Amino acid sequence: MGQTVILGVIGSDAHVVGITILEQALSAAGFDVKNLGVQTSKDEFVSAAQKHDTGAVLVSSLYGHARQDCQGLHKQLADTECDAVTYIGGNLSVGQDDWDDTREHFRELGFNRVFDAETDPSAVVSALERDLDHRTAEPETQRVRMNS
Amino acid sequence: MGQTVILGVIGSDAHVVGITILEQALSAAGFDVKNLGVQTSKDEFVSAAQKHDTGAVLVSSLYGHARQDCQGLHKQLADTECDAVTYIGGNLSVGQDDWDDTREHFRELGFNRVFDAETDPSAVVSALERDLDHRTAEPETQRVRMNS
Amino acid sequence: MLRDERIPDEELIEVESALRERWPTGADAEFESAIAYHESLPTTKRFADALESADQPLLQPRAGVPCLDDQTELLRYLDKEGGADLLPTTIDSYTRDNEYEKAQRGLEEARESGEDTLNGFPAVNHGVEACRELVEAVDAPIEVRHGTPDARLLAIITLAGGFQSFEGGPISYNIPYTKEHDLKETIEHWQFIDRLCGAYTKRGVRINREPFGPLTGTLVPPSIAIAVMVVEGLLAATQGVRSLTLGYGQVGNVVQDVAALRALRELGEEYLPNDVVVTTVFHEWMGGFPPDEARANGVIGLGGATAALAQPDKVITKSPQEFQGVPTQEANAAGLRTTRQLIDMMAEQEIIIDGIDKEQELIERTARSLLDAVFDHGDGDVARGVVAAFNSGALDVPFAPSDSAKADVLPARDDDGRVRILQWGDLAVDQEIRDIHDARLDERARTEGRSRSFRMVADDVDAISDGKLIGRPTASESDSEESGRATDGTDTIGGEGDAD
Amino acid sequence: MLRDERIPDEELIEVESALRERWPTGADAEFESAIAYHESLPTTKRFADALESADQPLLQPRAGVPCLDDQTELLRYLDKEGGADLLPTTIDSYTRDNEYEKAQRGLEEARESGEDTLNGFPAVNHGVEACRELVEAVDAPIEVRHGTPDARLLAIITLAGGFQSFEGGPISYNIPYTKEHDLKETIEHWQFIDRLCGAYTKRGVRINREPFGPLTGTLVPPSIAIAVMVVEGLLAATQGVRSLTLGYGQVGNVVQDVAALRALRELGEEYLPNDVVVTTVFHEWMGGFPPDEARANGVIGLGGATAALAQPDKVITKSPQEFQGVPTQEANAAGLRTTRQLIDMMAEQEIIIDGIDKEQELIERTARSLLDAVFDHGDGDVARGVVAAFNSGALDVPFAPSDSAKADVLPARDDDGRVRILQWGDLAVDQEIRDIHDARLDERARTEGRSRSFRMVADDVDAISDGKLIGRPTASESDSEESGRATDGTDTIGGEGDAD
Repeated sequence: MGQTVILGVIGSDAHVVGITILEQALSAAGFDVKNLGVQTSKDEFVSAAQKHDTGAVLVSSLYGHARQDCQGLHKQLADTECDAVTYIGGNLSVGQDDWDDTREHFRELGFNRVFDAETDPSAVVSALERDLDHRTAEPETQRVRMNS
Repeated sequence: MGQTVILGVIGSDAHVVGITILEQALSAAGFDVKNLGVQTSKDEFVSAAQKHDTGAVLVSSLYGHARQDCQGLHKQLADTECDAVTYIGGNLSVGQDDWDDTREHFRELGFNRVFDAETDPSAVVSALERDLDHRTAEPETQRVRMNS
Repeated sequence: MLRDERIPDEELIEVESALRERWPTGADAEFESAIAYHESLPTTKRFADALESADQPLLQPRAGVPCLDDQTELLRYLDKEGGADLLPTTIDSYTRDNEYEKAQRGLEEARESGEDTLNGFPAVNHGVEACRELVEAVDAPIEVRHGTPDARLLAIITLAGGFQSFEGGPISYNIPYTKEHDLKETIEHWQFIDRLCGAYTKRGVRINREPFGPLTGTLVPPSIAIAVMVVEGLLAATQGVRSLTLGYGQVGNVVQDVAALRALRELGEEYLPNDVVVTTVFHEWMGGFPPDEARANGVIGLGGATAALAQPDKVITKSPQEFQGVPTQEANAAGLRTTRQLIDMMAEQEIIIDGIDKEQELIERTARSLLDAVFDHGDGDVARGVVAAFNSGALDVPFAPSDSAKADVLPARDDDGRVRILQWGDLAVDQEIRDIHDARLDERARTEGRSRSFRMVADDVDAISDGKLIGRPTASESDSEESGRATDGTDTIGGEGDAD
Repeated sequence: MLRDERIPDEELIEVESALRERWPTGADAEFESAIAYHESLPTTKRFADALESADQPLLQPRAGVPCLDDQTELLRYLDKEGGADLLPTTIDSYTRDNEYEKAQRGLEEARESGEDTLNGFPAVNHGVEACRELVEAVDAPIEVRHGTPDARLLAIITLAGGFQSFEGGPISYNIPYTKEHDLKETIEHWQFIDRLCGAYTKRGVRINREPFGPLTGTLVPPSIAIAVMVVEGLLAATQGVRSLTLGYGQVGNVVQDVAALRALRELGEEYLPNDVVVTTVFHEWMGGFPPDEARANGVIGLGGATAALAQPDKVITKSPQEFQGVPTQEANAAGLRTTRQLIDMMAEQEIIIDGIDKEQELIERTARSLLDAVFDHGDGDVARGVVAAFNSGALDVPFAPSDSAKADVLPARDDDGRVRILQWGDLAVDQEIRDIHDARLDERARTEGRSRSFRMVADDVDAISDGKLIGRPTASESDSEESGRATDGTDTIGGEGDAD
């Protein structure tokens, strides 16, 4: 454990509750969390990832503009030779888009895991524990609902 | 005043609240009220009207079958040479029928006034005071809403 | 001669045999095989156990359509989408009038046309096997809900059909429901039903019985409802019923409703034998609903909140479409979920309201006075006593259509919205209690600047559907509101202006 | 240097002139003609008078669409079909970010396409005349509702445009709304706005100001909200504001909500100068809503019931479509009517709940402690004090995204559902109060058989949308519920079982 994890809400989104709780959950699980807070730009994610030699970059987005906001993020991370696993979670599309399409889209952007807004923080913690301990395991994406 | 008024709920309808209150209102206004109660047949209305030489027959119906239940009532009243004014009030049709059509229908059956379920008892009292004091006035039907 | 005594075995068997011949489906309703059938059911279908062991109020809607497959689908929907804990099967009006032939025609039409030509499920016509199919097709326990003065054959068939709860009672399904059924006869009919339930109970199949607490559903003073519930409970207990759910219909005043439910439970446990398990059911507002789903949801919200505070064992929910009659299944499920949300959000909060004890004391005192009158009228026999008490007016129900009751009592709300008695008729209540009611109604009269009169009753009957609890004089009468109203009124003749 | 002192006339005029040049519509916002315009309005449009003279809670929804005619129609609908007493005009996000050019493009697109390309009414772009058309087109008074840290130009234009109430404040529109706006600067901006309102007030046009009480809208401890409201009130009063509506967002515990609204009024009246008229506004639940209109109606029902008990001067209503974002006008009106029905049915009932005083005392004591810290941090100057107190963490808001706050405080519900503080950070609250909170949270921890932790926070944040008040461990964790769940969970990896 003890690996650094970067956490932030991308774009001009100011939804803070989710990452506040996720920060607590990750800290409690022993991760070294750098919470970049809300309204974090792509550049800020990338430079934080570089600076902390991070094991994972966790992107949160709840205001429906994640597609635009994440465009090019993985290219920039690759350019800095960052090999962190990347997760994204939240309300990832506007309106009533099909979740499978949404997940597929973000996988194609390069995210290793894609979570919806109902995800329990413990599911993220478990996934991270898995991915950071067993990097050879094939990355997966899945939908985890907390209460259904 | 002091004229006898027959009151009852026609058919197999058991809605009693309306006529209970109407009975109170008519008694308070000085009418001599014979309340036949719920589930009163046409025959019972007619024989009560005959027996009391009534000035008015007030028919209530709230379960939507008034059309069938009142069929022939005015013929029977005429046969007994009863010249009472007749009112009907309540939920007089099933579903969302147009009120004007409903009123017209009951006027054609012979009712002098037709009231909907929202009628205030005082409106019935006033109408009766008018009709029984001024029998020459042309009978009318109208819709009186209490709270709109 | 009517007596509150247990029907002997041989009489039960004899009457049952005769009744089973009244309609062909009666033949299948064989008691021994019915016992075996009930024993074969999973424990989750045991209505009495489910209700008595719950630690939160269980929710139950009303629902009945003519055909078996539609009824099955409807109940499954209310279970799955509404989250109902207990399910109903509401019986049609023809069956309530024992008109099985008309019900049969309606059922056949429904099957042919696919339309709901009956306003409920004609269980007698469906017979034992169909009832069992229904009981097996849904997960939750089901109750028979109806309104039938003589429900003997209905009971024989539905109990043999696997239902384990049966609504109604000799007073509560006579006084508010019919005009001419003789109360004495109705009591005899229900003694049979309760005796039948007792026979099942004795064999280990505890049938739950639920007298209909709301009575006429319109501003019924709690003390009257409670006295009737206790009388019906006593009559049922004599016949061997051991699971009794006493009912009460919301009046809309929170303090009075909580006090009434506590008084109901208190007096129920006090008056009924120790071997009877007493539970309570709270009916969400049974009077007129606003002709607007949003406002109706407000009424349901208050019902849910009251249930959360009073913690009855069961709540019968209403739907936002109450105003227009039978609700869609969606609206029915919505009423369940709105109620559930309120109960669940309030359940864990400790909310202690002042003055409930005092109101409860007044209710209990009045109910005791009515019960004493019943016992006195029958020289200690509650069956004969209740007939005589209704006959003399010592016990009475406001707005009762039945010829067996005087219906001289008129209720009205006081200045706080609690239901008081405006006209007492011959109700067996002493002057001290009457003075309390009178004083509270005078207080209201002063507030409104009018005298106590039936106009308050008329205004109160419509108040909730008009968006208020108390029927205060309207703005057009007191001239205190904005214009508009006056204009609307000009084409009414004999309006309020004329009448005053 | 930041000080809580009234801005001199010349500075007001100078800044105002400069701001009016930031966007072409500023030119029309001339103060003297605006005074004349306000004086020409009928008394029914006087927001402060309407609110301060009401004898029942007034209802107000939220609503804003880009085009003038649509906004007019929307407000008329909410007035007529929803029965709103006070109307809103919610401003779009671009305007909140002072991005008037983007708002202009959005407005033009909206006009061309007929679609709502902005999430509110861009009042700056519309300008003074359009605002006046809107004010004249509806009967009720209208308030500007937004969320703008630097709302100076918006205030100049909307006040000149005839609006007489303006929501927001330097803390409540900074700490919960943005990351990087400097609190000191935001305070200076709001001092200008309050000074402008004071200038209108001095000329007889009493502009109502309404700090945004719910803050982050998520389990905000009442004491923190109240301390922020008092600070914003003091800052506004210094600048000449004389009609102040302090806000509070429902937490869902009835006792705590009533206590908090009483404490808010109490401390507001105590701390603010005598010539300020203090009113209160209650926001129906601002957290996550159930994804189901029926359950959402339950949440709204509890809000209405709480409002009926607490009797705030105003209620901001929610709609049953809250979960899905901006509601249709029909749903918005439905939320108003459901709330109204509950308030009207409960309004005349005397419902006195125990323990409110005690909770109110705890809230007031904590709020006073926070206010003392603010005064101490500023050596008696509340403007400097609040910046310093947020900087040190002596004053803090849970889940605040702003860099100006530490956001170290974490709330959780206690066993009764009241919001307590789980993590204190550097909040200026003495050990005795902390011990009370800790004890209450330990009580909950015992009930749930788990330790106090952020998991309670996470569970509580979602609880109401999941149908409960308190985020208890779910059935799948405690293995106490029927099957079904387990099956649903098999295709999740890293589920709760793994994590524990």
